[in-house]
Order: sequence, then C-alpha cells, then structure tokens
Amino acid sequence: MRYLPKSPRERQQMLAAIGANSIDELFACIPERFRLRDALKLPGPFSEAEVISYFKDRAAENSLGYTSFLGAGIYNHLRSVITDTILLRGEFLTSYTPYQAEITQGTLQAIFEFQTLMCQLTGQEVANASMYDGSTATTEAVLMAERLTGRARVLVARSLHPEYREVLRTYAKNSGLHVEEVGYVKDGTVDVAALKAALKDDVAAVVLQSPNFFGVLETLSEVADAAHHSGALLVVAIAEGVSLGAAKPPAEADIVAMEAQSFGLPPSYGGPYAGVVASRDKFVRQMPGRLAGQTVDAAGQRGFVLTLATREQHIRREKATSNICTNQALCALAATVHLTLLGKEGLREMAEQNLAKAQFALSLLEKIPGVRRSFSGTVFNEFTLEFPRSVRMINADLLKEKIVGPLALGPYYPELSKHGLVCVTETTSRTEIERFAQTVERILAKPA
Amino acid sequence: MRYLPKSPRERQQMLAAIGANSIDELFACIPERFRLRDALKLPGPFSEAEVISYFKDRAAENSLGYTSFLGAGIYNHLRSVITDTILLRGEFLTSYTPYQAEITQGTLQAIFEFQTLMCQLTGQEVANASMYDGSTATTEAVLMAERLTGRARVLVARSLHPEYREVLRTYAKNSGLHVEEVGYVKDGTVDVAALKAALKDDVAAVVLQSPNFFGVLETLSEVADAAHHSGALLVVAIAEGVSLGAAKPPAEADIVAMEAQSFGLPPSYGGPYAGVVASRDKFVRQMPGRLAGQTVDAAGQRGFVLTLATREQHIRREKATSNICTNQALCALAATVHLTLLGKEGLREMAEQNLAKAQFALSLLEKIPGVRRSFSGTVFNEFTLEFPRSVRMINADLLKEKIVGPLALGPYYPELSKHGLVCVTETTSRTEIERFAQTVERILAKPA
Amino acid sequence: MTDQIKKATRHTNQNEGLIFERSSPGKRAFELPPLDVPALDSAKSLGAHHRANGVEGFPEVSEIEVIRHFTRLSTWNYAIDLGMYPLGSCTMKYNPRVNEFVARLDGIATEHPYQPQELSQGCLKILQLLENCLLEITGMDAITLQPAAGAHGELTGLLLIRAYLEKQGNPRKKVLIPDSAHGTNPATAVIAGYEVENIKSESHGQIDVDKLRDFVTEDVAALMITNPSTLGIFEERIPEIAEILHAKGALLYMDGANMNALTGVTRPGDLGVDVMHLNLHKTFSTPHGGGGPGAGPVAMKKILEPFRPIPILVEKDGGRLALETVRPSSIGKVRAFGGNFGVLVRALAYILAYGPGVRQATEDAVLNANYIRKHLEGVFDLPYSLPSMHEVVFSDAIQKRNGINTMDIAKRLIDYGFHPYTTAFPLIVPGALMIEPTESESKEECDLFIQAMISIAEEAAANPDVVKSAPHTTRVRRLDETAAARKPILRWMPAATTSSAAG
Amino acid sequence: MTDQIKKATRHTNQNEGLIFERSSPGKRAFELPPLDVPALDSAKSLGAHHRANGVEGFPEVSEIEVIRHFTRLSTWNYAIDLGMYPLGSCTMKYNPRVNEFVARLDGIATEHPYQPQELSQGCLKILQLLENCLLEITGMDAITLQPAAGAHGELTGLLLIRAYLEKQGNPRKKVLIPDSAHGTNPATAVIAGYEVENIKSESHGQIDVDKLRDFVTEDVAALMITNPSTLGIFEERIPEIAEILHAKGALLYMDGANMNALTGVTRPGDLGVDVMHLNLHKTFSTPHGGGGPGAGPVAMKKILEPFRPIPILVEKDGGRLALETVRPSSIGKVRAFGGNFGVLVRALAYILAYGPGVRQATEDAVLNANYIRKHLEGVFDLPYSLPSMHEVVFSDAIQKRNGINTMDIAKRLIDYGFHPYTTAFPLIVPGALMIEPTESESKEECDLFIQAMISIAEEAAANPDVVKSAPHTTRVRRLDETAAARKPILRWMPAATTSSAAG
Ligand SMILES: Cc1ncc(COP(=O)(O)O)c(C=O)c1O
Ligand SMILES: Cc1ncc(COP(=O)(O)O)c(C=O)c1O
Repeated sequence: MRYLPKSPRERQQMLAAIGANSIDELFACIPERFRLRDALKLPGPFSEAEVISYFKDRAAENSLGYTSFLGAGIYNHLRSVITDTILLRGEFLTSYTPYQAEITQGTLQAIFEFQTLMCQLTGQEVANASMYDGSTATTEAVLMAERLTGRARVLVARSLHPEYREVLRTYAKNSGLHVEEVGYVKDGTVDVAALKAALKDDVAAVVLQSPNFFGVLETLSEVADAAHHSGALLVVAIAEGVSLGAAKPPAEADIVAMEAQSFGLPPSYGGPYAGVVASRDKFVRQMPGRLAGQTVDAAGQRGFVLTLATREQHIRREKATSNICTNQALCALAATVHLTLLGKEGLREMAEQNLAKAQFALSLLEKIPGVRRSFSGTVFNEFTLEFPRSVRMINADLLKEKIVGPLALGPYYPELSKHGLVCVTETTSRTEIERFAQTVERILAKPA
Repeated sequence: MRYLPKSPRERQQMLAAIGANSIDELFACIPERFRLRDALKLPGPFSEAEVISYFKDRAAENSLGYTSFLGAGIYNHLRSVITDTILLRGEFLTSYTPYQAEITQGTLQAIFEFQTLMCQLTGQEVANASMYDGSTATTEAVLMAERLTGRARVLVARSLHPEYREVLRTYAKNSGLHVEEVGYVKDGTVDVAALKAALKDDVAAVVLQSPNFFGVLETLSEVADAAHHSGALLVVAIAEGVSLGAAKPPAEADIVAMEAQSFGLPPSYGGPYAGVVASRDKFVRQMPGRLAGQTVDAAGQRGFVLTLATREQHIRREKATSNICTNQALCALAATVHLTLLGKEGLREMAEQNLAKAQFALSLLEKIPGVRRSFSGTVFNEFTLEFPRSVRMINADLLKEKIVGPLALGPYYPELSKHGLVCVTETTSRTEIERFAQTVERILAKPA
Repeated sequence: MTDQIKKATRHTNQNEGLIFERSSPGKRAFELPPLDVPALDSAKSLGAHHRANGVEGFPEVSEIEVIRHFTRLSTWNYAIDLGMYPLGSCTMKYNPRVNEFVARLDGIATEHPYQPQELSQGCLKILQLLENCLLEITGMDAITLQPAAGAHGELTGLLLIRAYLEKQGNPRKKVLIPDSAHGTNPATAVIAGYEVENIKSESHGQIDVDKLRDFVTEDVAALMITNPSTLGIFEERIPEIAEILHAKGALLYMDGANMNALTGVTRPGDLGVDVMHLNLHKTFSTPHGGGGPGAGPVAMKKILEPFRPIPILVEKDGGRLALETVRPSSIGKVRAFGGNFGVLVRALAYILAYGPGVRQATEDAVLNANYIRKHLEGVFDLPYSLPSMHEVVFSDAIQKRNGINTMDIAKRLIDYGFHPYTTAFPLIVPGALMIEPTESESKEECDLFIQAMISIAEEAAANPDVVKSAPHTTRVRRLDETAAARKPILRWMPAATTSSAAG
Repeated sequence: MTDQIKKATRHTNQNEGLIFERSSPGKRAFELPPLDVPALDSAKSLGAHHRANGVEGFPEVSEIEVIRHFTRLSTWNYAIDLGMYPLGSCTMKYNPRVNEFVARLDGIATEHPYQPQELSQGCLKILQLLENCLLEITGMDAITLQPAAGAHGELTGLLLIRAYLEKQGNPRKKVLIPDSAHGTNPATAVIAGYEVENIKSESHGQIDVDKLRDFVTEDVAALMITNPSTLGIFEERIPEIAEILHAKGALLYMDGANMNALTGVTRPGDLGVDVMHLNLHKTFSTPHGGGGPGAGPVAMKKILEPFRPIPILVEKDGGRLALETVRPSSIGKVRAFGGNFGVLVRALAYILAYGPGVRQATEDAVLNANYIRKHLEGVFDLPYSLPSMHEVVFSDAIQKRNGINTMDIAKRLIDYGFHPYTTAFPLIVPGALMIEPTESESKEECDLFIQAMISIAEEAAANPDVVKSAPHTTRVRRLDETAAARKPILRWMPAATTSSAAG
C-alpha cells in the first residue's frame, strides 16, 4: 500500500527484533473471540486516480453551473491562490498544536498575528485561536459570560442566526442557563424596548448578531448601555466578517463571537470554518480556547508560546473554561493569510463592493411588482424581501433557470413564510444580478 | 500594484537617498526622443480573479470533454498530485541554477538523482539535466557525435519523429552536417540493408527512434554493430519513455536522446517538457548541458556541485559543447519525482498496462472491415493503421462524436496518406476504446 | 553538536518580523475586479453611525511579502512531512496529498450548506458512504458525522446518553472517568451537566474491574473509557466492564482517539461499547494543520439513534438522499450547518485508498510501537508492562536520578531531528514519555529514533547539562513561559514594535 | 555568528540520503487503477529480445518517503520565495502564484499539440494575445514564441538573419560580439555557422562606436548587443550603432535579457534593433525552477518576418486562428511542437496583471539598483561609473588588497541570509559583483542587503579569515569542485552507497 513505508522483508526483520513470530502475536491482548476473522467490508483499495475520479463524479452531482444568492451565515467571497499556496506547505499543514515552541514558531507567530487581526477587526483586546465555528463560539461566549457574571439568564435576539440559537439551546440545556428570546421590530433590529424590559440583575448576557440574520445592522450602543446598566455582558455575534471592512467594529461588546468563514474559507458544504471569541483583557482568564503570547527566549529574543493554558482542559480537566482541544487552526491560518493579503484597503474595498452590489440588487428587486423590503434597517450584503407568494415556489422556478434563489425564512420564522433572504457579494456579477431580477419578475408575472 | 512591495512614500525616500528628484532622472541615460511618452497599449491591469477568468474562458474554448487517441511524441499518462506538491514548493520553484552549492543542495541532489534515473532507464553511464526537449536533445546528440567522430554525414531513419528530423535539419544547415534519410521496411522498422549500404567511414552517427514514430520497436543490436563497424556512433531517440518500463534499455546506443514528457509532464500544448542526452562516461566531456556531480565539502560530508562546466558556454563561450544555458530543470524535477513515485514496479505495471490496452484496441480496430495494420513490427502503446479512406475524413466524423482520432500520417509521409497513428495509454478506458472502435466501424460502414 | 546526531543538521534560514511591522500605507497584496455596478457612497448608505473607514491597524503589504512572510514562518515548524512526529495520543500519521486535492475540487469545496438538496446529491452520497464505512469499522448501528473534533464528539456522545437516560426517567448524576483519561473527558462531562468521578487504575494500568462494581451505582450515567488506554494498553476486560454498567442501566462511552490500534482488527461495537467518537484527524489521516480542524463522528448502538443531532441523513425512495431536521427526540444541534464536511471528504478518501487493507496500517502502527518499546526497554523506565499496542509510555524515572526530566529529554530530542513525544499526560505516569510512532514511519526512521533516545539516555548519565539546556540547534530556545503567562502579550500593538527585537 | 547578521538564523533541519538508499523491494508509492482489458503476457507480446522486467536499480519507496525526501531536499535551497536573490543578469523577480494556477488548468495543461485547431482556439488566442503584447512592448513588427530559452532565441534570431542575408545572396561570415556579452552569445553564433569577432568595450564600458565602424565590413552579418549591457548601462549610442550596421547591410541583434530595465520606458524597435529575444523567465516572471524552463521569444522587424520558424500563427476570416506549417522561406523548425506553451501562459498572466502599469515594475527595478549603488559606492569599487539601470556591477578591487575576492564575499553573503549576486561575468570586470535586485525587493530588504555588504566589507578589512572561510551557517560548505571534476561521480551506484557518508 502506497502510504506504508515498509517492505515485507522489513516487517519480518522488525517482528524478529521484537521476538514475535507473527503480527498476530502483537494483538494477543485482544480476546480471541473479538478479533476480526474477515476483512472489513469497505470499498477499495483505490489508486490515487480512482480516488480522484470518485470525488469528481460526486462533484458533478452537485450545484456546478448554478448561480446562487445564498448567504445566511456562509458567504462566497473572492479568495486568492496565495492562501492555498501557504496552507498546503507541509510545514503548516502537517504540524500539530504548537506544544514544542522551539520547533513551531511558525504556527505560533501566525496565531499571534491571527489574534491581532481579530482584535483589530472586532475592536476587542484579546482574541482566541480558535473555536469550531461561529455557532459554538457564540455558545462559548455565553458560557463565558455565565462564568464572569455568575448569572444564568441569557437574552438572545431572535435575529441571531437560527442555527446559532439552536446550538446555544443544546448546550444550555444542561448547564443551568435560561435562554430567552427577544423579538425584532419593523426595521429588522432587535426590539430594544422588550430587551430593556427583560433585563434584570439576573441576566448574564444579551446576545445580538450584526449584521443580523435578516442582514440588518444592529445599533449596539443603546443595548450595550442597557446591558451594562444591569450588570449583564453584551455578546455580539458576527457571522459576516467582511462587513467589518465598512462598518464599525463591535467595540461596545464585552465579548464578540465571530465566524471567520468569510475570510478565505470556501463554503465546503458546512465546514471546516473557524470561530473566534474576542473580549477584554480583564476577562482573558475566563476565555475558552487557545492563546499564543509573546515572550523572550533564553537569549532574550522575541518568540511566541501557548499561554494561559491553565484555562484549558489538558491542565484543568473538569475545571477548564471549555472542553475544546483540537480547534480549527488551519482555518485560522487561512483567515490570517487572507486578511493579510486583503489588508486595510482590500477589505474596505471588498466591503464597499458588497454594499454597492447589494444595493444594486435591492434596487432592481424592489421594483418588481409585489416584491418589497421586509425591513427598513441598514443592510450590508444581505437583505430580506417579502414576495407575493411562497419563496419555495419561486425558488423551484428559479432552479429551472439555474438560479439558486433566496433562503426561505418560513422554516425559521413562521411569521415570515413569504420572506426570503437574498445575499449578493463581490463575486456576484451585475449580469447575474440582472438575470436574477428579470427571472423573478417573469416568474411572478405568471399566475402562481 | 500587488506584486510591488513599495509604498509611494518609500519610493520617495529611496529617490531622496539617491539624490534624484524624480524617477525620470534615473532614465536620463536613454535619449529623450526614445523615451515613451504614452502608456503601452496592453490589456489590464487585471486582478487575480480576472486573470483566472481570462484563462478559464480560454480553457473552455479548447478540447475539454473530448476523448483523444493522439500520441506521436506527446503522451497522456497518469500523474500523481504528489508531483505538483513538490514542484510548487517555492524552494524548488523559485530557485535558479545551483551556482551556489551551499544553498542549492536540494536542487543539486535532485539533479543527481535525475541523472541516475536517466542512466538506469537508458542503460547509459552518464545523463545530463536537461535539454529543451526530445527534438533538440536528438540534434545535440548528433552534434556531439559529430564532435566525437570528426565526421559530417548523418544517417537518420525516416521513422524518427518528423519534427525531430526537421529540427535536426534546421541546425544541420549551418554546421556542415549532411543529413541523409533511410527508409523503413514492411514491419515498420528501419531498412537495415539500406542503412548498411549507406554506412561509410564518413558517417558520424546513425539515428533511430524506438519505439519509432510508427509505434514500432527497433532492434538495435544489428544497427549498432554495423554503425560501430564503420566507426559511426548509434544515436537512439526515445520519445515514449514509458516503453522502457517493459522494453530493454537502448544500452547498445552510444548516445541516447530522450524526451521525458511521459514522466509526469502534462501535454500543455507543446511544452515545457524535458530533453535528456545520455551516453558513455568516456564521452562525457563532449556532452552538452548541465551535470551535477558528487563530491565532499570542507568537513568531508557528501554533497553535490555542478561539474565539468568547462564544456559550457559560460566558461567556454564560442568553444562550448552547446549554447544551452537555461534548460528545463523544473521539468526534470517533475520527472524525478514522478519516476521515484512510480518506482520499479509502478513503471513496469504502467508499461504493461499500455501494452495490454494498445493490443486490446488494436484487436478491436483490426476487426473493422477495411482497417488493417500498416506494419507488422512489435508495438508498445501506438500503432499505425491503414484505413479504407482518408484519415482526415474519418477524423472529421469522429470529432462529431467528441473523439479526437488517429494522427493522419499523410502530411509527414505522402506515401501513407490513408494511414493513421493511434495511441492508447493506461489513461484510456476500455469503454473509450470500445466506443472509438464502434464509432470508426459505423463511420466506415456509411458510404464516404 | 555531537556526532550522535544523524538525522538533522543546522542550516541558515530567514528571520521574519510580524507582518504588521512590514506595513506601509499604499501597498496592496490583493486587488478586486472593478466594480460593475454604480459605486455608492458607503458613508451615506451605511450612515455615519455604522460606517468605519477601514480597519485600524490592518497590514498593508504586497503579495511577495505575504508569500515570503508565511513561507519564512513555515520553515520554523517541524511537521510530519519533514520527519517522525511521535506525539503520543495524537496519531501523527501521513496526511495523503490526494485528500487535499479532492477536498478542494469545484463541486466539493464550492457547495453551500443551504443549497437545495437536489443539487447536493454528490455531497450527500459522500456523507452516506463515509457513515457506512465508519459503521463497518466500529461495528456500531448508527452515527453522526457532525462533531467538529474529538471533544465535541465526546459532548455529543454524553448528550446522547443523557437524552436516552432522561427518556428512561432519570438523566443520572455522574460520569466515571479513569485517571488515565485525556483532559477533554472530564471537561466534557461537566458541560454535559455531569459530575466527574475519577477512578483509579489498578497497578497494571487497567480499569480495576472489581472496584468498578462499587462505583457503578444508579447515579452513574456512563463510564468514559479510552481503549486502548492512553498507556497504549488494550482494556482486556472491556466486555465485562460493559456488562457491569449495563446491569445498572449505565452506558459505556469509548473515547476512540486510539482507534489506530484497532481498525480492522476488532470493533468496539462487538466489545460492548454503546457510544464512541472517532478522531478523523488521527486515525483517518486528515491533517492536523497546526491544531485543527478535525472531525469527531460519534457512532452508537441502536438505543441511542433516536437522539442523534439534526440534521439526519436519510435515503428516500429511489435512492435520493436527504437531510432531515425534524426529529422530536434529537438532542438538537451541536453546531451550525452539517459538520466539517471538508474533513469528512479527506477521511473518506483515506478509507477508499486502503479499503479493507486499512488493517495493514493498524498492524504496522502496532509493529512500530513494539519495535521501539523493545529497543528502549531498560534504557527508559516502563511503568506499565502490559503489552503495548499503537503507543508505548515510558517514564523518566531512570533519568530523574541525574536531574533530567521528560521535558529535558523532549527538548534534546529536537536537536536529534525529531518532534518530541507527548509529555503532558497520562497523569498516572509521572514524567511520561508517551510515544506513538504510527504506521507512517519506516524502519529506518524508527531506528534513528531509537538511536537518538539511547544516545540521550547516555548523555543524561554522562553529560546531563547538555540535555538540561537543550535544544541547542533551534532559532529560539526555552522560551520564558512564566513571563508570557504573568504579563500576557496577546496581540501586536504599534507601541510594542519599537522596543521589541526582530524575530 | 556575528551580531551583524539580522536576516537569518540557524535552525535545525533534516538530513536525507539519496532516494536509492531508501529503496526496499515491495514498497510502492504509486498504484494504478486495475487493468480493465485482458492482461497480456508482456514477454510474449514484446518478444524476449525486446522485453525487460522493470528498470534495474529503480527505487522502491512509499508515498510518504517521496514527500519527505523532496520536502527535506527543498529546505536546503535558497529561493526567491525566501528572500532577495540578486543574481545579476538573471532577473530573479517574484513569480506570481496565480501564473502557476492558470498554467495547470484543465483545458490549458491538458491540451495536445496535435489536436485539431478547431479544438485549440483557446490556446491559439493566448498565443495571439501574448504576441501582440510583446510586439507592443518591444516595438517590433513580428514575433515567434517558439524558442525555449534565451540562448535558443539567440540561435533563432541569428538563423533569421542568416536566412535574410542568404536571400540577399550572401549569409556573410562574422558576428560581432562585445567582450561584455553573456557566454551564450558567442556559443550561439558558432552554431549558426558564424565566426565570432569579439569587440572590446571602450573605457566607460560601452561599445566603442568609432572602432565599430572599422569592424563592420561586408563580412559582418550582425552585431549582438546586450542593452542595457551586462554592466547595467544603457548603450546610449545604439541608434547610431544600428545605422553603422545597416549602412553595411548588417543587422543589429539585441540580447533582451535585460528588458526589465526598459519595459514601458523605451522600445528596442524604436532604437533601431532588427531582431531580439526576450527571456520570459526573467522579465516576465516565469519561475526559474532551479534552472528552467524558460521561453525566449524572438521579435523582429518586417524584413525578417518571412523567415520565421514554423508553425506560424495566423488569423483567418471570421477571426478563426490557425497554425500554418508551410512557409517556403522559413528557417524551419527550431524545436518540436509549438514552444513552451505553459511558460507562455505564465508570461501572459504576468502582463495582464500589470497592463500598462508594467512600467512601474521597470521603475522600481531601476530604483532599487540605484539605491543599492548609492549606498555601496566607495565601499566597493565601481569600475564603470556611467548611470546604472536595473543592475550595478562592482568589483572586488578594494577587498582584493586583503586577499578577499568576489567569491569569498558571495559566500559570506550566504551567512547574512542572502543569495549571492553573480560572480561569473561580465568578463570585462575582473572580480565582478553583479547585483540585480529587481523590483520585487522592498526597501527593507534592500536596506538589509546594503548593511550586509557594508558589514562584509568591514570584515574583509578587519577579519578577512571569517570571509575567506565562509559560509559558516550552511549544511555543507566549500564543496570540493576540483575533485568533482577530476574524477566525476555523475550517478549513484549501489556499490558507492556503502562507502559514502549519509547526506
Ligand atoms: C485520548 C484522547 N481523547 C480525546 C482527545 C480530544 O480530541 P480532539 O482534540 O479531537 O478534541 C484527544 C486529543 O488529543 C485524545 O488524545
Ligand atoms: C545577458 C544574457 N544573455 C543571454 C542569456 C541566456 O538566456 P537563457 O539562459 O534563457 O538561455 C542570459 C542568461 O542568463 C543572459 O544573462
């Protein structure tokens, strides 16, 4: 087998050195009756060429050739070939957690740079590297707030990504957290009045997303003030990081939970992505996840190490701030490379293109008879529209034109069953936007 | 511009340090009237995404989706993703000729391994790394024979690749070489009798290809004996290196000129490939091209250096063995990685699959009424067929079925105007072969 | 450097500061295609109170500087692609390159998790085939591929147990965890709402089955067992252990981190395990990438199936595959979207490459560990002497006499050209040397490792200082971890630049 | 190591023997899909006298060993991706990664040169666009993209001249070549059937135009001039030189290796050049790859067009492109198939990325060279003081007084973390330091280089031994080239293994 670096003769030599007569002797500790007699029923062995053609065949059964207007937490953005060039260097790809700092300075310095970039983006003072994804990062942020405040109630905006809310609920169930949801108002932002009303001194955290699931930017200051006033922490989730190229960082937040997928990671049917938790220096000892810190070596040279590990499971076990061990390091590296490439101007320009394209799409779609904006709030690259008939039906017709249409909100918000979420990024061409609008118009012009 | 690592401010600082007021001052040495006033009329600047889409658009105008039976010097073989993994490491990709041995041992050792692999393949004692391609390698081999023998006549088999012969003629024109061609006999091999008749003591080299352009393996020993008997050298060109996985190396040759494209290099519409010249130790000082040799360093450790450079242009100038400087090093590295992957068994198995598939294809095609083998000689993965009508017309019909048919031999051999060269490798599936044969049969069944 | 070091040599490589230190306004490493719709005044469309003018402090560099920066950094790393990485419990095996290729294919990497399922049949078939392969390998009845890593799988598994027990009327209170367990086990149990009861191993390093009987009360939800244990020892009495638990209505959770010792040889499902996770980034070769990503599928017996996290992959009439989200008994979602699909693709590619031959990988892994054990027994103290499977755990007891501990030996191993073994656990071995070579090491590489270890043991006796002050060959050495933790510097700030020395 | 060295640090990296030394029968690194046609007895189908049973001595290793072998080897190389590589005359600029990506696309890398032209329109459009771009850049009338490298371009160019002159009745005898020329120029002239007449530069390093008049007789076919010269100096009187040649019916060939100094600023076609080659692997960023491949397109004035090598790219009615092979006046073929297409793709990708902005690259290249010159003038001897363009050539005259030559300085530069400059030529500067930074170096990298050079100059005065015995930081040092040439070992042989030390 091509992955195994041993010849039959070498196996014999090694067995002889051990003093075993056969390889089976080495498995004698497994009770005989449990040892498999037959070969596993698995497809293969496949040569490299066969492996590739298996996956190419599967790829051909997917969505190639379709234009998509889906976002909802996973975004199509330009990626540079440079990112994979770096990721595929064996020195990064096939290294593990930098436990031995002397021979993992590459990974450590890159993590330190990631942390810095995340702080700059979020307006926070410390960021970890990394969590599984945006949803678990949000949950971990809430658990962190619980530890910090010693309180158990959590107020969550309904405009937080529905899947993030579900994950939070799964974790909350057994940790004594009480999760309550707060609605949205006409402009699509959180219902601040309701939020304030619910805010008591037993609230650990208020959780918002911005831009929220409807694509609408939240105004954080008032919520932050209210939360702080009652001793709660403000947790802000960022599902579309590119928005931070044009919008203010959530500096008012006490904890930010971010999904870094937009930074150079392909959609990849659900993962791997990278979650981030960022917060204040003073809260660092309650942070989950890994942190690299700057230090000096025996000769006084700058270097980096994993630090504050006393928060982590391998030291603290049942008292750890989280159970996370393997994280999404390579995805964090992808984000680091990608954001370094984009830089200040590149990210700003990308964000502004998203804004402009979304506004362009919105302006075309709004003109279609029967179609209107669901919410009046400020949007970035996603917006919610109300259609005169079910989004499902419209999407079925769009599919025939090789267009993947808006995400139907009905399954997540029963009250929004005719509403759909449209996403337009810098990768969506004007022609595609125009064809989309024309097709929707044509579909709607036909009787349902 | 993204490739340029300077900010406007740094440019100003550097100009100031130089003491220039503007960049134009640095170009003052160019007479004013020749300095361009206007910008060049070039397309661009293109972002990375635009560069990629330009080439993807071009790629879509090519042959994707067609099944091809072309060979004729360029072969489709399996390649492993490992090869590009190595090639794309910046340390190999962006390094140059290993002039400074201390910091290019990677390239040097790889070259040494390439030389070894080429010697093993060809049955020769020394191989260079590398020439531009098989055609120029063949020409350089002949020029080498001219230098070694001091003679000027060259006998070239007509079954040598027509383009190799043309290149030889281009070079020969001005170097006093007289190139004469020798025909082929019924089995497709060189006309040994004619060759012997033409062999006088003024012949520098006899040049054969095996498998030859018709796909037929030459028997070298008799030709070698005859050549040697009259003091000429035998030059053997190998255009399909994979044949050496199953066939004997051309050990009888005095000089072997090989095209290494079959070893992990994509067809790439004509290049880059890699030529090789291999020969006897005693002839090494007349070899063209680069050589790496083993030596020891100041501490007695094994290491590698470029050696015998006194043959080369940068030392010998007009007395050099060749004018080659930049060669095809990265292609030679690709071949080194590829052949290392294949190894003894992999290359043998690949060669045997080629043999078996070609025989399978031949057996199906031979059965088609009106189709017959042109030559009775032993073939490897290519064979020549005679068709009942022009190959051009058959190919036009095949194209409609998304098949790229045999290479029509008429343009190269007027006497073979109804003959076509068919190539089948391990990458051609049985289904494709069967569909090809059925389609040819159907085409021929219709009146022309 | 000593002549003993056969495997590595020092060689100059490039320094590199932080990328922020290369920034200069106006440099660009990335450009966008021109905007093809009317430009907007973003200040106007976002409004002054939302709008920012780019991210403060973000770097401005060029493409070549990015390439050089990260290429240079990469050269400071050790990696599997460079040599043996015997980090115990981490299964640092070869990460096949074809896996990276297929995971990046158009039509694989490009797929959006919310796209219509009729446009996702290729993805769903991949998931289905991987599920089936892992069920065959584990001998279990049902599986979820969603957990993002081992610890996440542990949590999912415990939540399944909890949901199952709740359904029986009582989620119970405690999870039993042997003292040899990985730190994630207890950390996870707490998140799942359980108290942890640590149970001591018996003198051979195994579960003390007789004591276990006392521990297993009606309060116990489950025992989390690692098999082979973190000592690399097969828990021989695991079927009996399962019976003890089952008799009290508790379940057996198996941490499958060490499945590289068992794959193709025996199946946890046959051994009485109720639920387990797999680490695809260990046993199934997906790259560790400096710490992740991974995937931690959870395989389970039928009784737990109703509680699987949503979405659930189902096959409809006519073979059409679908993801279903409505499952009343489900524990809910454990993460957004369907899982680390790209990692799952790689794991399937690995399995397809081996087919049933995956057993040979297991055999070679066990062969390597035993070969190393054989040569190092006596040189290093072997606190537990039961047969080793995929890894062997020594202690530094012999070297301690000369004041040399496992971390010193580990650091010295760096000079010899190896990544060190695991030093941090199992906690039941003070000063552990936890060595897992995996099947990816040739005899030659194992021999070099053995020679290096023997040589270090000799140095520890004859010249302990050279070991204590190791490594001697790296760019930086013995970084001050205490200072790092006391006054943490966790991000770059402009002020810091001027004072700090170049990296 | 001295504290002066800011750019590099030593760090351990892996040793690796020859791959043949890892071979063991039965290991495989590559497997084929199963044969889907009946198996053959190859002995029978080839016949005993053709058949061999595999290649004697070929390695048998596994995939991970191949990855490690070449990854380890690669870490012993210096490369542009790691740092400044100021190898004069070689234009070691950044090789954009997108170029590698597009050259490997399906539909680009997969195309067979003999496939029908109707299935090759994409390839042909690429060739056409590149031709047009290069014509615009050079200011010439016609071009061939076929030559595989600069030297091959030189040959093609001289053959064009020869064919043209032959058509006039006399191919003539001599080619004039300045003593500052690269070695390929004279070597090429000989292959083209010409005698070489070397002409001495005047005291400023330029062509001695007055003397040239005497040289240019009816015997002279052409002058091969490098502009800017290998001293990095623009030949100011080039229009006059062209006139002198043309007056005698001779032609002016320009070696375009140094076009990185001129692109977008001036055009050889406007200067009176008749024919020239370009090195796409220099000016147009295609990677050097350890020595190649490159491409050496030849651009020419109208009078030479009829002689271009076949095939010729033509545009037919309706915009369809075609390659034509019948051209009675053509010099014939200079290589099989159409040229190093993959290299041409990369060069076009580079041009498209810059567009007209390619002039900025030229300006930055010249800026860098002058910046370095400014700081090193006085520290090193500058034998020719005319303004520098893209490169600057110093000599070791000052350091020679302490017995230090250019090669010593070069080797010491390695310790400082740089690839050395060119030492081998131009021959008119004894002990040359030929420094070409290219536009790809940042101010910071140039500053580090300048500091390194100044520091070495100080060492040469104060502590010459440290320079003479350099490098001190590499895996191997000062390899014995004499021994290598005296008793050449040019391939591995089984016998040799046992005696040789591990790499
Ligand atoms: C025995 C054991 N269990 C669990 C884990 C946790 O797995 P992960 O890191 O994938 O979360 C590890 C990881 O090293 C482990 O070794
Ligand atoms: C001035 C000059 N001319 C010609 C050449 C030859 O070009 P190539 O190496 O592409 O054959 C070189 C190569 O270094 C050169 O520097």
